[in-house]
Amino acid sequence: DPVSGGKLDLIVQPEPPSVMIGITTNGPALLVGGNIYESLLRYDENLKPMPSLAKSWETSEDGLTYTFHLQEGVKWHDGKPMTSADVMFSVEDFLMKLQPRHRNLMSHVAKVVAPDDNTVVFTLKEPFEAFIRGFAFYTMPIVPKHIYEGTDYQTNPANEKLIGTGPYKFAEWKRGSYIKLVKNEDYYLPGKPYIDELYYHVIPDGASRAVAYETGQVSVLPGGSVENFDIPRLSKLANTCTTEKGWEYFAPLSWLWLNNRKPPMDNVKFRQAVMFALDREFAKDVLWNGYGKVSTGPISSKVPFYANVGPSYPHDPAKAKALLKEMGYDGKPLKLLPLPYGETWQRWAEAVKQNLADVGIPVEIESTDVAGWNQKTSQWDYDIAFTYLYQNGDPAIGVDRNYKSSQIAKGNPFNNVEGYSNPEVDKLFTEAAVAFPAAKRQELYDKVQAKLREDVPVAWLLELGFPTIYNCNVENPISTASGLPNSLRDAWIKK
Amino acid sequence: MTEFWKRFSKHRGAVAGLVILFLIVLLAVLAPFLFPKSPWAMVQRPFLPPFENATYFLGTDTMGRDLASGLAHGAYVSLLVGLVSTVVSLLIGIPIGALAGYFGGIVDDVLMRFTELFQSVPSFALAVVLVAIFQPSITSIVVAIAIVSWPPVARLLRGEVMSLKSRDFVDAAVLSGQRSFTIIWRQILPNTLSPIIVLASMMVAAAILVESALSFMGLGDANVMSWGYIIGAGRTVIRQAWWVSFFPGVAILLTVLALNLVGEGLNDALNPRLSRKGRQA
Amino acid sequence: MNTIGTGEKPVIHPGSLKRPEGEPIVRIEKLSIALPEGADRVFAVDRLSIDIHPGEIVCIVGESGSGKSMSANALMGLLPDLVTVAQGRILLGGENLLKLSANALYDIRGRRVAMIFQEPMTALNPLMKVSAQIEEVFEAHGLLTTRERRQRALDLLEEVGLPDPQRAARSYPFQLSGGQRQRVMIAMALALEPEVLIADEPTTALDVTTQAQILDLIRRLQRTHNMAVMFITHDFGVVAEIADQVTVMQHGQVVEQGTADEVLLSPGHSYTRKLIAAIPSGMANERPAKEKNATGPLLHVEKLSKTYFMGSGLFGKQRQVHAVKEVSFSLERGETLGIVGESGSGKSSVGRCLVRLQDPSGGHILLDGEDIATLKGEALRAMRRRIQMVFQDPYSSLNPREKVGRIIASGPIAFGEDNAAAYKEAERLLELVGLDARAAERYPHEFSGGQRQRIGIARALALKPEIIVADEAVSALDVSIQAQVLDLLEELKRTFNLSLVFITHDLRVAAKICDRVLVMQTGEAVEMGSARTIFENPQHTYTRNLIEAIPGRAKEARIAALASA
Amino acid sequence: MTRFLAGRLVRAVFILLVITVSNFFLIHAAPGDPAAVMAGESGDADPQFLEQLRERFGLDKPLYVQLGIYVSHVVRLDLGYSYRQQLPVLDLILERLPATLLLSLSAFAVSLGLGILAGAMAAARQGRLSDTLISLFALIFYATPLFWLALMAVLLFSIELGWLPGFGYETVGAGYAGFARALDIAKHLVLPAMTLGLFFMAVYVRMTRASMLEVSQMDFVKTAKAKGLRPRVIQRRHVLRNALLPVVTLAGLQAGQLVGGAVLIETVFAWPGIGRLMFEALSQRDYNLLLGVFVVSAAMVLLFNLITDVLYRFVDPRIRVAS
Ligand SMILES: Nc1ncnc2c1ncn2[C@@H]1O[C@H](COP(=O)(O)OP(=O)(O)OP(=O)(O)O)[C@@H](O)[C@H]1O
Ligand SMILES: Nc1ncnc2c1ncn2[C@@H]1O[C@H](COP(=O)(O)OP(=O)(O)OP(=O)(O)O)[C@@H](O)[C@H]1O
Ligand SMILES: [Mg+2]
Ligand SMILES: [Mg+2]
Ligand code: NI
Repeated sequence: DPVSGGKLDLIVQPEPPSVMIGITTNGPALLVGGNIYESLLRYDENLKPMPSLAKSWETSEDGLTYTFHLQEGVKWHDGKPMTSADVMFSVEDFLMKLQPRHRNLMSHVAKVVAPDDNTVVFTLKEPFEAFIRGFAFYTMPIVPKHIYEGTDYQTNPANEKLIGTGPYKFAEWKRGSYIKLVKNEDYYLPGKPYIDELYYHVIPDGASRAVAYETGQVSVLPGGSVENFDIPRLSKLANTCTTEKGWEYFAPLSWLWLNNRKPPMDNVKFRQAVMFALDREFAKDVLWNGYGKVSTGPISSKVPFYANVGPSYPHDPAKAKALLKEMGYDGKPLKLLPLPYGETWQRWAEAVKQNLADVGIPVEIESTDVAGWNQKTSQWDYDIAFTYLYQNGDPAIGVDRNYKSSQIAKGNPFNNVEGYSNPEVDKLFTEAAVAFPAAKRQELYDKVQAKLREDVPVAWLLELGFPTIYNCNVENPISTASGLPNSLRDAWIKK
Repeated sequence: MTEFWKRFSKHRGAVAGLVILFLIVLLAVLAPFLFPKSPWAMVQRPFLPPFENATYFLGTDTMGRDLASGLAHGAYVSLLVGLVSTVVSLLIGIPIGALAGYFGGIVDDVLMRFTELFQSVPSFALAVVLVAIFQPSITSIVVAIAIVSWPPVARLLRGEVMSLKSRDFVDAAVLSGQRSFTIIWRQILPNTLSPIIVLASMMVAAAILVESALSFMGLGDANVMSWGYIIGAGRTVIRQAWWVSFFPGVAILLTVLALNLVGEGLNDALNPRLSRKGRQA
Repeated sequence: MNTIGTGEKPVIHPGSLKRPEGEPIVRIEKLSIALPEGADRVFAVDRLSIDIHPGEIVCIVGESGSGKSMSANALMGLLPDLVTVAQGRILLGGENLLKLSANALYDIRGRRVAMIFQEPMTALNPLMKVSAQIEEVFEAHGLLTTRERRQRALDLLEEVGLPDPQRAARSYPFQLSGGQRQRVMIAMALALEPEVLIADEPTTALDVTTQAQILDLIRRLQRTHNMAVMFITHDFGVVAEIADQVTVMQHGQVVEQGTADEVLLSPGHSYTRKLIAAIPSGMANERPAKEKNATGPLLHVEKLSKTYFMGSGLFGKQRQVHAVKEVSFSLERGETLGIVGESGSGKSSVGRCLVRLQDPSGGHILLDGEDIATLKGEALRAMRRRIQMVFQDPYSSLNPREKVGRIIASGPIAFGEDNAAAYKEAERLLELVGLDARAAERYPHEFSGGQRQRIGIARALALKPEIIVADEAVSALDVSIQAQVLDLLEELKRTFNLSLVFITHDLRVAAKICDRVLVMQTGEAVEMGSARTIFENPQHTYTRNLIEAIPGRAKEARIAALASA
Repeated sequence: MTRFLAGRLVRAVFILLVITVSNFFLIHAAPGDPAAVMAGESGDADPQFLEQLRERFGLDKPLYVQLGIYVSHVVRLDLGYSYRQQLPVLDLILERLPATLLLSLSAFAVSLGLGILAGAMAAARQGRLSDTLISLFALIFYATPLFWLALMAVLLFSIELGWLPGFGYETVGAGYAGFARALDIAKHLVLPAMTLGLFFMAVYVRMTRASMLEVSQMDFVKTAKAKGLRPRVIQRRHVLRNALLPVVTLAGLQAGQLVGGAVLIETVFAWPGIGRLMFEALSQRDYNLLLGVFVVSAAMVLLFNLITDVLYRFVDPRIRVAS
């Protein structure tokens, strides 16, 4: 049975600029901030909604009205009660100003009302089946109205002394060293959370992070915090548990952007040749140590509406060469932009370079740092570039943005950066998003997946697996599709 | 010259250093013949331990690339980085130091303040920033190393030139109607050769180390195989495959050691303590 | 340098064998000191035998490199690394020093045998106060308390005649002048009243007046403390001044030994004779006065001043040194003008202003009526070929990295002559100064000091100047070589009808070659006249002091008389 | 002395100003800006979001206006606000500075102390085996890439032997205070300081050795021998003291460099110092923070140079009296 007490040491990597997840939504910020802020719902590993700040909810038959009933007795960390007013403020004001993802979601919403302190009702313009998956802790964190209303949200001092409703309260941040959270004694679920203190250690070097785990200074290594090469060794250590769970909502999918605007990437045969040239099994087995899965197409197999339809691309250099010959590729050298996220990605770029060289595509790796990568990709200044994106629980939220021609816009790397433009795909995606009910959506998504797999606007690589490594004394560290970030409220430490 | 060699060869360490250096240069030059395949080619299973497979006797790295091939091709790049960056920093440092030392006064003041400017920023930090800003490539790495390592050259040269300037043979050259630049070029610079050579040998060594450190910080050029790259890449797997970072580590160690020994030998050979010093003012 | 002895037997005068009283305190027997491999000869010192009795000053003379210092070092047990004693004995009061343990040697050094070195500038630790350095001697031998040591140090400084002992004790070496430092060295050597004092050219680096004082001091102290002194010098004047016994060395071997009178007055060995003959007489020859040029003097210097500014920088205090104060003189065509004076009197400053290596602070330098004191740029460069300079130090005045031919030819080349012609001319000049034409292909370090000085002269001649300024051009050379170079200058002067400005602190040299002499003291010209009048009838007291300070003048007169007989 | 100090101060201020301006342009020459980085990290962005960020960071203004604003702040000793961390740059730096100073000064002490000791020993035993061994060991520490050495040290002392913590500044959450805390920090300090120190030690070993050998050829050493002093005393009092002058000069240059130059060690040992802060600021294009770190570390370099000069005057009477 769960017992209370103890302290838990984790890694946060890299150190986030802030953990106010209403403003800063990068991975490390979520890992910490997800314990402080909550949204209306959580999702299980099949992306089924579960209660969070909302105790229960109903959807109308026509798929237009969503009614949420809030938990009772929820208090902010400063003791003030949390009510539907806070939800209204967050949804209509705070997040609208600060979160592009939220703005996107709200474009489907006609109005939001709060009939009483414990109820919030969303009315949509048209049916949008994905809507129910838009209430994750980081897409719609609920922030306190009484703290933020009428202030400059960005510079509000509360961004440093965080006030949320979550199971843990912010205690201390020693920059460069650690962030400390403590148990929220007034949490609305009696008995929870179990652990007294959480320490998120900042250790910039991957090898040192592994050492930290080995020496017991840290007992949880969240996914991605050690180099993949270390995982087999660490997972063999005594009393060590490993799980790949907790990434279902994010469903990170990696691919190579092929700049469709430029020759030879504008030629579908070339793009197909690239797919055949890539040895993705090798990447999975050697670089990712068997974690993850070779991707079949634009939608991750963890995400609803995934379907294995259309042409597939096994490693086949001969076919690649034949395609290149067929299209008359001139052997012009191309630039490859790796993702500057550490050794594994670096190695992967080298492997891809080698794969392409093997079929006669000379490639030069263009090293850069995170800022450079952002600059180059968002300005479309690349030939081939690595990336990976979260799919955020639904193709309508996290997938179509990468392929619709309306999403071609210079300036940010989370849209149709490859410059793929196909009216047929546009239409299918647009219809699929608002089709109702789910079966209808599935049909449309099947079609679009087949079409995209034929067209290969980008070269899909792997559905990434980021195993979490932890001391087996830690029970239940992962309880949702978002894993450690959302949250440690159910975790406890065996005595 | 023969006397020089005699004295140099007395220094046993220096001779050993020279031999090691020669072998490394040979390895670098012969790399394309010894290992015709690209060092990036994935040729065997990953993490093949050394001395198990005769063809890949040093084993393979994380991706099954031949370590021996990497070392040989890396020798070329590492030496190149060391040499070119040293030459470039000499090209910056020598004129600045020589002009400052020779002309003195305002010229000296201006040039030395300029030098101080570069010395006031921690050099490795500056190198990191430069490489990040100009984006990692072998050129930017060489340039960055050169930019952070010229100030000591300038300072050394300024001191040497100032002391040489007061020597009578420089006065004699002035009297014989030679112009300032001729004097600097013909009378002064040749006499600063020995301290420069000694310093340069150390700088080559330092540059190789800085390149490897930059690689470690993720600022290496991913298109060229250098020792720094291998060691940086191997470091993350040091627990599983010690050999990946061990062999390039040893290679760097040997090279730097050799360069230092040669530098020391040069120092001894060029500043003979045995020979009686001429009376000097 | 020269070819080794002609097989001539060493001359041992009876005076070196019949010594007055009892046992010698130091007896060196057949001492040979081996040099490391690759040195210029096998033995630095070859079968040297010397006795030194208490109360006796034994001088060792010989040209540079003859092994004088090595002998002294051996006696101290301080031979350089790699240099070893090959055979022989060194007895101190009957005890063989070569057989002693290191510890026993430490006890002897400073206590029974003390030493003074040539270079007062570098022989003291720059970071320690003078007093502490003297106190150390007592400390080294575990004598006295700290307080007593301090007192003794003061007493010693007083004894060696430092003007303000209290201040000197608190000073760092760099705050003292050369003469003062040498006195500190002597104080240190005398601290424990050693039985034997070794003085290795203790006055060579000092100017005449200071030299005279130091010699005086050593002799006085030697008498009062009844010390045995081994005195090393290459200056026969000094020998004449203080020696009881003399040992002449050449190439590590003794060539002559005897009492001072025996060696100086009746030298038996040709080498000794050569050394003695080379001593400038100190008597100025009468020279015909140069006829005055109708167009006025070649060079006319008017109220020349030079002030140095030091310790400047944005915020530092400025210090001024008035090195030359309103000096005026003129120089006729074909005339030699000597400039003499003690160290620091401004001689070099005048010379450097004349050739415009320095900018004068005031006054005019008229060359054929044109003021060259303020010339700049190309005009200055064009003037340079008319006035050239020969430098003091034959080692530092030649670029070690240039071949001799290039060194000489670079002047003409700089003035536009074509390379081949310039090199041809250089070879001719080399022959003219008595070197082989093939010397052009060699580097300076392959030549001896005298030869290098010839190269320097050839360089100065290359531009066919009208005036040559020679700043201490022979001071660094051994006497025998000095004479050769002086002769060469004299001859060239005549051949080319050159005018010469000859700067020296050695009055005997000045007397030998100058037509007229200018005497300088602290930047001012105190006296000027024909060489003869200056030496025989000096007007200014300063000039008189200078002449008086020339060591061994009395004896020298006799030697000179004998030599000319 | 006051004049000297005032002169140096004026010069330092001038240099700092030039550094500020030139680094400003240098940093802005880098591709990308903090807004793009933050957008990139958030995993989602639209033009409005980027616009907001740029406006907030003042990046929408022309570059020269930004420079003017920055310089006018710096002269008032205000290093500005970190775009990213939403905290004053000065606070961020001051928070990290003690750790850096602690690390670099102890490394400095280790390198200088051991370096001089070993160098003096080698010089005294010139040509013998111990001389060769000392020189060789020093060289090996110097020639081994620092990060490699660091990891080896961690593997040995913290994983295999378990003697010392492998990273971090102190034991997090242990709640130590007072002496216990100091001891805890000291334990954490050992590995990074030693690694860094041993690397720099080589330079001092060589320099001390060479300088001692040179000084021991000097005349005054012969004088000291002639006094009958024992070799040990000569080495210590006469040779070493004089030989240390060039070492002091170099040490001064290096002490300053260490402050911002320990990026590698701080990264490997997770030491919360400003070297790492700089690197992070760099990769996040946190302009103000990066510039701030530069200004502060340049100030440190200048400060240490000044200290050396003062020290040098103290050690060498010739310079002291001359001014
Ligand atoms: N440290 C040394 N190592 C090797 N050879 C030396 C060393 N010092 C001197 N010599 C050689 O020993 C010989 C004698 O030198 P020494 O110093 O005794 O001459 P010196 O008569 O004192 O000359 P000087 O008048 O120039 O002082 C010379 O041939 C010289 O080259
Ligand atoms: N470059 C200089 N800067 C400052 N002071 C100088 C400089 N050169 C010479 N002096 C000073 O000027 C004075 C005259 O020096 P100068 O060299 O002309 O004397 P000198 O008669 O040639 O002496 P010596 O016989 O020692 O060569 C001395 O007090 C000297 O210290
Ligand atoms: Mg001598
Ligand atoms: Mg002079
Ligand atoms: Ni000779």
